[in-house]
Amino acid sequence: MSLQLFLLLASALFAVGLYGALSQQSIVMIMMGLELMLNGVLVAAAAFWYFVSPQRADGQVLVLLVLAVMAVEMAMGFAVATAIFRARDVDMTDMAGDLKG
Amino acid sequence: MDLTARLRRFSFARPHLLVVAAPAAVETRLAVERYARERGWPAAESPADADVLAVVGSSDVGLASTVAVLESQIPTPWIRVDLLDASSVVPKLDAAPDQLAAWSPDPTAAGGSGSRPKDSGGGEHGGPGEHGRRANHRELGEDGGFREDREQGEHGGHRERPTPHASEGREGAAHEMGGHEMGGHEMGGHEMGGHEMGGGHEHHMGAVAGLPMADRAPDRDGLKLDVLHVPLGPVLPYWPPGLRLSLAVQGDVVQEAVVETVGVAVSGPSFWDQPVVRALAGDRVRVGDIARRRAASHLDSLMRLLGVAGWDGPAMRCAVLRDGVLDGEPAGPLTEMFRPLARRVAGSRSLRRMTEGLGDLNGRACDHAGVSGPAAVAAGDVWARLQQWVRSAAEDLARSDDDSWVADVEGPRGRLDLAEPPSLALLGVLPELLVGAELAGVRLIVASLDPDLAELASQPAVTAHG
Amino acid sequence: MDVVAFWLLAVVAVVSGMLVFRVDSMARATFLLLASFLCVAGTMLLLDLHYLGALTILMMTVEMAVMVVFMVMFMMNPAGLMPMTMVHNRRGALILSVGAFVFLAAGALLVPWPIRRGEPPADATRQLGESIMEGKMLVMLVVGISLFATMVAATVLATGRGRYDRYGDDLTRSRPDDPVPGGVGR
Amino acid sequence: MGDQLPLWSVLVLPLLASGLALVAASTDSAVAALAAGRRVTLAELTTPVRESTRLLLTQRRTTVASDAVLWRLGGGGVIVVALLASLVVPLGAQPALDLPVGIVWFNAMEVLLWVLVWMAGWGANSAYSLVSGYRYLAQGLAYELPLMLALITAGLGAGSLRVVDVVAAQQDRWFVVEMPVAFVLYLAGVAGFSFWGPLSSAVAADLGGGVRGELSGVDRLVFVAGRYFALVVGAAFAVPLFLGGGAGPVLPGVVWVAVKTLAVLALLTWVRWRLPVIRPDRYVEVAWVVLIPLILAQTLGTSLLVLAGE
Repeated sequence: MSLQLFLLLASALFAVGLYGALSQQSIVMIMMGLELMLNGVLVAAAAFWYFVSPQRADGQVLVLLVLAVMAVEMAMGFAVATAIFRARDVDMTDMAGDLKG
Repeated sequence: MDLTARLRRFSFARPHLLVVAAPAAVETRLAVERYARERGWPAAESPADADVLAVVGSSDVGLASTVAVLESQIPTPWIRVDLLDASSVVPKLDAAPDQLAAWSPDPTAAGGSGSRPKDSGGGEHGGPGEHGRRANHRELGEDGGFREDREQGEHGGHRERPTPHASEGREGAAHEMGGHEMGGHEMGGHEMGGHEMGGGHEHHMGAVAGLPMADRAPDRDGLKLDVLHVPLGPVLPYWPPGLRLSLAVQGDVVQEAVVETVGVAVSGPSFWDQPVVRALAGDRVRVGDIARRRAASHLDSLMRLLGVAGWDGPAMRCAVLRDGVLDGEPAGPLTEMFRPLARRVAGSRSLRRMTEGLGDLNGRACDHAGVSGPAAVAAGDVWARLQQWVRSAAEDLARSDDDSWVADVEGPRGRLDLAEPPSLALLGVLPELLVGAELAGVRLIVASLDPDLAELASQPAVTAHG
Repeated sequence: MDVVAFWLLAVVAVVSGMLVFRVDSMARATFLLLASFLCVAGTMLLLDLHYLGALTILMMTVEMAVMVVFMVMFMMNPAGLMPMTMVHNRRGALILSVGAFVFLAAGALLVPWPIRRGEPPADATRQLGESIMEGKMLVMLVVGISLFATMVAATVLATGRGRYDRYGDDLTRSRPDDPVPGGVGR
Repeated sequence: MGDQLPLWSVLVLPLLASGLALVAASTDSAVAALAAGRRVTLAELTTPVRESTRLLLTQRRTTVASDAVLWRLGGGGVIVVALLASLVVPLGAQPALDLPVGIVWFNAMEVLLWVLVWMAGWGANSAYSLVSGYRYLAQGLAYELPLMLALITAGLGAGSLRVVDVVAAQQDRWFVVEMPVAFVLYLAGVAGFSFWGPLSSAVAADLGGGVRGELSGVDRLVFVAGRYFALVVGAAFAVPLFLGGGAGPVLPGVVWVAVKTLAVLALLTWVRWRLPVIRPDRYVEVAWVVLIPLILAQTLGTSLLVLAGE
């Protein structure tokens, strides 16, 4: 095991998530893509902590932060999706295009 | 070899019993329940859990299609036992464990009454009949289906989601769904035995595996979500025999309820009403006889209500007491036995929390619908009706050895001297009470009214819409 | 042993991540995403990050359990009984994401990463705890407050009924008018 | 990681769990027999064994258009997760796996049940089991936070997330005395995640057995056994958390753990027969409005105690 291996895993997860976030139409599927990207960040943060500076807790704190961000992202994402769905029965980004500012 | 046989005998010594009862066959059903309770045969939760399918009462009164669906759903080994009268219960059920132990997939060999599922080869048990199928969850294919999308490649199809049935009723929506190729499939629920056996059919493209897709409609919370058509009954634990509800649900919230009956055939007065009916006909009937039958009926209803509420212990005690009352045990000990049970049930704060505010039927609604009996006296929610049953059962138990003669018109479910049987009024108020309730609430409301469908014997087919 | 475990977890994490966008069933997609998270949590356990590994399992499981509810509620065809795709601009997305992967992977392999300073502490959890209760306390306070704000904001956004719907236009109803009464009876 | 139990102890766990599960199920059948007016005979006590062999001899069923993968995964996963959780339960002095964050591990494994039970309900493609799967999630929202806070409170009292340290911290006084609210809410959580007794609406009779309604044969056996395993492991984990672990006079620690586990199981069985099913639609509000503030107060009290002790 080495830092490079972990970073490769992180890049792969990030790229897969990016593909999902860019290509999917549905809001919830886009959120899954975002989550997958953050998943890659988790791996990278943990690996940097272990392989670069295990004496400092910054890597661990970053992991904790990312987990919190994921929770916030999901809660807000679903709240917005529900609100849009309630207002106009739409759950696709293409159909909420008029929200573009 | 011998070891296998012994293992089978051990395993099936107490088979799980799935009872399909004609509403009129109360006495036989009570005999079956007593047998199961005394021998410790568990009641099957669902067809998947059953070993013995007990058809109580004549199956040619409209139960046949129900039984056929069940037969296709029970996993092997299983046997069917037809119980036409109370006296046949003990010998026939006594033989069941051995039949099960000797069951073999080859019908020519020894064993059950030649009863094997028709399609055991395909392993496709569990057609959708008794157990409401969740078809798919969205109005798939309403715009012609997703197949086209895939064939045309991913050109970013900006498929507007059409909202044709936003305002139409669900009938209109039902035909929309599945678009072009729904073929001859009825919507689930309206017809037993429609496509239930469709497990093995070739299916049309619009429906999946022969099952219709869900359609959508506005819901309680202002979201437009899927509507499913789910039948409740006629075979469920603690369910009034012969009742069937066709529900349109969103999530588990009922949007529409249609009451149907299964297996109601013209016969004499209901077992529970017999003493009162005799008194009305001019016979001299002792107060005790009437009170006894009424108390037993209330205990029977309480047993089901407590069972639905998930309170097994007191439900069992009610069954024990009910059988004791019908056996003619003296009033004193019965009252003694009932007192702690009544205190526990009527004094339960958690049961109160779980049943309050459900199925509120106030006095005016009772008068309007012609509801009499305990439901009218209680004039309230499920909890009030439960309390009323407990009170009334206590009173009747105390009087159950009263030898005086009296003219009483009050049956367990209401006055029997009116043109309509009291259970008909109860069925009439059901749909209104059920709309807006969740499935758990539906079960409690139905159990708290506990209509006796044998009372409808003179009215063969009943349908109440709501 | 550890290396084998890492490769296994890594491959499963990436493959299930890819399958998320390939399967038709939304239920399966959600749980494939969960599988990806669980594998990542496994790699954290390999790095002696016991607490964060277990925490990832815990949080992601709950998150996906909630997610599946919304997936089934909002998506067409959640059970995947019919083949379907719901993508736009697939080619562009593919090019971009492959490009991103190549770029990141090249960075991962080519950048001369600094040499490790010091050994991992005996108890990584204690290190984390002491740091967020001392040096990084502000960060955690902000996280806590924003989580709380999220709870409130998300609830407000998602509910369609306000207090005027519950207590009447002049807020005089003694008991709220709810479609389903709660257990407390307020 | 200290002196761990040897590796073979992992193999003992399923056996121990099965034994305790059989005892719990037998007790339950005995109570059921008494309620139905039967005498408690050997035939009643062997009910769990008979049911198991019966299910082994019964056909496995499939349903139309089921999601077989998720269905089997959900049905079979419960037992696996329960055993994974049991890794951190000390048998006597040491658990099979002495993780430094044993409490969080237990919590994480128990949370996996959310997903598994939902999958079991979803996979069968039956409206009843689907609704029941959602009931389980709704109930999860109610019991999970009090349960988490109860676990954290025990860890807080000991100043460690390692289960062995929690046991060691109770040498003078069991945590059940110091934090009774946490103990009660922990047990409510156990009933919740193993859908037991009052919190069993996911498998309630009103929807024909709920999530297990469509299961038959060996699938049903594995699911039902998994549910009992979850119950037993939950009860066993209460012993190191609140009841002083293997501490006790004369007898060896393992025996004390077993005795205390059985006592907790007896308590849970009593509750099962004492209360009707509490539906999630009413329990959630109680949990959030009453139970969470209660347990927060308990946590606060415990932390003050810890500070005062330092």
